[in-house]
Amino acid sequence: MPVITYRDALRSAMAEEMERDERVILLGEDIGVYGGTHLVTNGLIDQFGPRRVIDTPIAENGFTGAAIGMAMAGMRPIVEMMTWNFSFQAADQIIQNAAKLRYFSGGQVSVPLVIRGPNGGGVQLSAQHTHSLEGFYGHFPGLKVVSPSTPEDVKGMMLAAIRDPDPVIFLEAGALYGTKGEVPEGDYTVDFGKARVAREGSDVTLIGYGRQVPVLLRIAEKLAGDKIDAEVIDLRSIRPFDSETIVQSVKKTHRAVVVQEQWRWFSVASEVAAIIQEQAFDDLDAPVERISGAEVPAPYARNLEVAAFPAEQQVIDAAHRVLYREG
Amino acid sequence: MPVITYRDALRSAMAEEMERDERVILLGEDIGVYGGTHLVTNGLIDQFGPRRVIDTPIAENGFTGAAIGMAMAGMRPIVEMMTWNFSFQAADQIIQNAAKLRYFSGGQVSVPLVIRGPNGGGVQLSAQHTHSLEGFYGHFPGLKVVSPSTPEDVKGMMLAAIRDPDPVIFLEAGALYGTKGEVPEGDYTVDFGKARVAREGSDVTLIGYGRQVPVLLRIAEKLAGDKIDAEVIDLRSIRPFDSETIVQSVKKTHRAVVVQEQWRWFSVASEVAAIIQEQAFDDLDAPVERISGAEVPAPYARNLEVAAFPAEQQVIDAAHRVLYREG
Amino acid sequence: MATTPSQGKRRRSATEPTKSKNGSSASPGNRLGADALVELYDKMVNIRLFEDAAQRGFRQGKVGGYMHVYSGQEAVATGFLDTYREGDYVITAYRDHAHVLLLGSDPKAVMAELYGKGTGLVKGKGGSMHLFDVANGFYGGYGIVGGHIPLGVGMAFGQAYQKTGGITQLYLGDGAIHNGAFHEAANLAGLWGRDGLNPCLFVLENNQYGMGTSVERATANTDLGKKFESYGIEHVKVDGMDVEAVLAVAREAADRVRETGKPFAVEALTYRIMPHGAADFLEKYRTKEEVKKWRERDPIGLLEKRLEDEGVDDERIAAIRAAAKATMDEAVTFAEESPDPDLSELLTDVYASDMVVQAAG
Amino acid sequence: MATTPSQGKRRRSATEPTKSKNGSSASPGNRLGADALVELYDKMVNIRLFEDAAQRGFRQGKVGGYMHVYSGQEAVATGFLDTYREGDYVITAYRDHAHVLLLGSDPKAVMAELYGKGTGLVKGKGGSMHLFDVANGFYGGYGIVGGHIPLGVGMAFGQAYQKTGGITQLYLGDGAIHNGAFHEAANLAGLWGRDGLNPCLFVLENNQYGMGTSVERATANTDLGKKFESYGIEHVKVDGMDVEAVLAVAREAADRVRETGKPFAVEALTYRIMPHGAADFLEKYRTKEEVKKWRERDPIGLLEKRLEDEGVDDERIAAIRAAAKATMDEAVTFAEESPDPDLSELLTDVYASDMVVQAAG
Ligand SMILES: Cc1ncc(C[n+]2csc(CCOP(=O)(O)OP(=O)(O)O)c2C)c(N)n1
Ligand SMILES: Cc1ncc(C[n+]2csc(CCOP(=O)(O)OP(=O)(O)O)c2C)c(N)n1
Ligand SMILES: [Mg+2]
Ligand SMILES: [Mg+2]
Repeated sequence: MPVITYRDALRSAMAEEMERDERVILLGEDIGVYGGTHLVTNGLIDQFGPRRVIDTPIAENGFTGAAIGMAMAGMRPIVEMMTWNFSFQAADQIIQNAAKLRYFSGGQVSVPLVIRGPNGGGVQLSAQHTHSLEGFYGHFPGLKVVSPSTPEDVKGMMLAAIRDPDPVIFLEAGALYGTKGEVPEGDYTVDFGKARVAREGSDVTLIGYGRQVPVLLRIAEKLAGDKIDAEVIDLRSIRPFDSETIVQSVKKTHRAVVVQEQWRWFSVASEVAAIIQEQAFDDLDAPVERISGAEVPAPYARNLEVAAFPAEQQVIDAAHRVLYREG
Repeated sequence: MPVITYRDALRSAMAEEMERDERVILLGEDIGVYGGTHLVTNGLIDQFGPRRVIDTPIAENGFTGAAIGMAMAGMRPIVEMMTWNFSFQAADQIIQNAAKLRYFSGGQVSVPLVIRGPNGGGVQLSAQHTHSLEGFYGHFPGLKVVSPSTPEDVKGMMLAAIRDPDPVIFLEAGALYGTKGEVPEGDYTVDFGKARVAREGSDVTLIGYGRQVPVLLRIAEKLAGDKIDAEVIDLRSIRPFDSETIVQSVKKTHRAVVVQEQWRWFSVASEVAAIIQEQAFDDLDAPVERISGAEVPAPYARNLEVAAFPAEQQVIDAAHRVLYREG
Repeated sequence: MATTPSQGKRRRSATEPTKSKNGSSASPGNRLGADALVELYDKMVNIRLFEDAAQRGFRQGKVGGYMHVYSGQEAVATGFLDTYREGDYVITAYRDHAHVLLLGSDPKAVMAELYGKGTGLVKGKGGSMHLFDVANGFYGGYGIVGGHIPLGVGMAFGQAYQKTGGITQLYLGDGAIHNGAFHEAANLAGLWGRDGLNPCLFVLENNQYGMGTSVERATANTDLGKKFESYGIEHVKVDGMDVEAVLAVAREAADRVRETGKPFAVEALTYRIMPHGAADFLEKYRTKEEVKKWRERDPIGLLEKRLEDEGVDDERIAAIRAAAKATMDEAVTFAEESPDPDLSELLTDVYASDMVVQAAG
Repeated sequence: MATTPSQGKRRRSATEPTKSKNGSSASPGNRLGADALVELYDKMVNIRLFEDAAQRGFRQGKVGGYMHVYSGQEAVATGFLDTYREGDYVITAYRDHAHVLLLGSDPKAVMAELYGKGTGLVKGKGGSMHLFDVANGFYGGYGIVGGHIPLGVGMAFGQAYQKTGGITQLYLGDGAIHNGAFHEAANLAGLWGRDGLNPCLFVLENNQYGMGTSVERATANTDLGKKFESYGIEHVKVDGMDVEAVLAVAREAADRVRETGKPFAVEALTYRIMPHGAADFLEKYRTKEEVKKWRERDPIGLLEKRLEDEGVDDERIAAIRAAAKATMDEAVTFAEESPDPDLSELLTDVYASDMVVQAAG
């Protein structure tokens, strides 16, 4: 299988589907002439022209809403949020219209829309440009929310997202755009709602998504050095959510640590812990541990920023705690 | 103590503080001449004039942002969201500015702002007008989020909110505006971050907030008939959150049921369950049960709407389940 | 009235399209013959009587939630939707009963929706604020002020991009124009229109109040139509109480949007003679005198005078009213006798797929 | 340069305020004498050299995150902030280095902030996009396009309501004007200004691009200043490369806002001769020729010609440049040698109270 970057996998998914389906168009800020601030759409305007790769003014609420209207009119728009930090300006359109239209129209209207862009912290982007919004959008029925971590998944899930009859919040791990991985040739999709066991193990289950997954795999190797055999689960999909894979794993390992960059309160990790104690109560040998970012807006200074994100050592310590071992 | 409605308690808190402090002003849609769609501000424009009770155009993002600016300029504005359903249009101002300004200004700026309005479902308001946003806003550091359930608390917490140097998301239980209760004479505040034991009990802990609290008290009475002595906890404050009161209670009862109108995924109930299993793991005799609304946008038809909200019987059954008793 | 689109077409071909230059207000050239007037009258009376019935239902507690009637504004939607062609889209806010009826929805199904019944237009799931009849071109029915405006602009883009030949009629209120969603969407419409990619007809229904806030109290520049100039969108004004004037402007505007693929805006000055919503009892924000003054310009009353001038006799008018009343009585009976939605409906229409959706509990 | 507000005031009283009728562009009457010009030159050169140093820091990896320099636009902020009076507020977006320096912040503290050091203007917590110096009237420094506009309007309301006599200078870009936040906030400004409750001076810095999107590609109506008319806000345009013209318009505009309590808008046509952000390498959206053409109108170059005309000799100019260079070298050294923020700073400034804030983990 060819080895390509997460970024190129994303671009090829969009380009291939645009070749196949005239109804697919892209819109967003500086995705065309500029080439895309993260170069995900770079070159697509040359390939498909400005009618299908549309540079918009800085009006997230307006162009997201317009894209919903395009979807209602039978198109399959893909909106780029230059970064998800700007999506708060589009929250009304995403939550009040995209998520609910099918329901309050009694099923008369479909919104086959993908909203995509980088999510999660970068390097020193500071408070307004650092958010992980999985739980924020995952809360709302009517939306689908995914957060792929590998080139293979990001391509297969993007193809699934474009073909999905419902709105998909596509949260890319911006920090992984440059990472490489094998990607199958040709057309394939990765279904939503299925978590991935990224590493099998028997002693403890490490759960994460997006940017955390490669970190957890690295941590699992370190734990192996301490004779701890960790299973690593990549959630992949936040809504629909795959409780079963997690519960099965915990029934095997009896211990779980959930890791997220996101803030702790009312978050994905909260939900994971709640589900595990609900569905694997008698199998749990220790409380589910949550490792989250500091409860602060992201600071600019690098040393503060590093301290604001979860650290590998914190995860390692948590793994030891749930195993009642000394670190 | 005088007995007044939740609505009047709110109004008197604002009126009294406006008397005391020139810097306090109100702004929002139709809060003045119209009298307020829920009559919370009714009459205040006659008392304080249009300079302090300001009717705004339909521009939630604009007037919420303007109120943040007023707060930065030393005022103490109170914004009415006619209903919190409209706050998605103001999400960018609330989350990106109000919550973070103190931090990214290195402590140079304060935002003493209250944003208040009815939250939670009404009767047949349907999909776009039915949201419970405790977890949605509670996720963000820099905000304080409260959800009082009694006239006494709503007045004391409103006075605390107006005097708070930080932005407060004041989620009123719209369904309780007309309910009456005793309210202390004179000036008093109810601090944030302290849950209230609304009923003492020893067998099971029922946890809720806002509109659910009177329901839980009614349920506790019914359970008493089944010889189940339920403790009822009113969270009152979502951020800061009082884990201690909950954990203490569960250490006594060994069982907990969390009830919310809100959707289940990534919600307040998720957090409560996560906290209890973290901090009272060995004391729990059964998984924490979560009772939430159906995972659908709110339907219009009354029979569907009733089915979409948590039912008393569901809570009663859950209480029996955690006690391993037949319903 | 149960106007079917086909009837709609027949009717339109009947009335002679009269071009009045630059769509400015009613000139004698706009005047219609008796039969055309009678037809418009029929529609407007049907809307008015529907709204009266809906309000009775609300007062009886049979209609729930928020409900906003169109009484007083009938001439606007009646005139504009007379230009509707199959393939066109229509979208508005929550004051939507008239629009969907004019597009041919069965008053029975619309009333049943207000009653929250399973036979309702959207199966009882949406209610008054969320009427939809996609088969007849009606795309809702939205409760968040400003929120539907970007949708309409996007729908118009979709029509042009897919070369369907259709246009979108996008209705908005005088209160909605101050919302950021309007600014962003109108700017996109103007921008995309340069390439013929936005056949969007903005119909600004200026009924002079946003809930209790008058235009003067909502903006320092009360010439609302002029705000479209910021986006390079041409616009005209029309007397929204004179259905013939509206019709003339609507025809010209719709043709122009269809031909150019560019957006165009019409500000219709009108007035709601009823409260903002069924729960707006006090109306402290306007005087009885003001309402009375405007009731004298009630579009139905004005049209009756015209019918007189055209020598339409009272029997014919009485017959129309009687028929409309019968239609509404029938609609109410149907709504009352219809069953509640099946409880299984609660969990459907969240997703297209058979994704599992959790019940409460 | 370390201009203190008091120096600022002395300087202003020195230069004769010349009223040019309705603030229209530079007329001979706007022309200043040698000393005043030299002072402006000093400021502009300091900004330019600060930005050059900042970019070196970025290229060396010592400045992180997003950084946007002001090079090419110096005449705008320099002219407008010359009218600053104690009690005024100033707010802008992320292209904020110049504004805070002109208000008197120490270049050392500003550079240290860019370097993310504990000695930074906001303790290393905000970085380039979030500079604040409240003591000097600077209220940030915002990263979300459009997001700061409502804040500025609210601050101006606060000044008028509390009768402080101050005004708010609110800077925004040509890209931000299409954002809904602008529409809503400008409408509030116009509305509140009717009662003298909005002394807000909008400074529209039209540098002709929003990132890579030219004004023509962002709106069908490219007369951006005119958009203020929708809100009943008067406006003028000025050549943003001619600091004397800017100063004249700024004085008149600021006085008028101060006197009336009404908002006023100035569109300054300018150009950023550098990339949008320090990470914008390709600049596919504009030609080298275009940049070259505009560099010929570099405001500092134009001002040097004026200094020549006024007979200011090269030594004096060289001395200013040397001093500015020294100031920036000093600032860089200070930034480089400053310590990182103390880790305890991570958890402070989230709330005023001593509310417990959780660390990561
Ligand atoms: C974003 C938002 N804010 C507030 C409301 C409450 N609200 C419902 S209708 C209305 C007035 C709208 O006025 P206008 O646009 O003129 O329409 P009209 O009711 O006159 O037809 C308001 C403020 C809402 N639905 N959405
Ligand atoms: C809401 C939002 N969308 C997108 C961005 C990304 N972005 C940062 S600067 C910029 C261009 C702004 O242009 P303009 O207002 O003209 O200011 P200039 O950079 O020219 O000074 C964009 C799109 C953002 N910061 N906020
Ligand atoms: Mg109106
Ligand atoms: Mg610009």
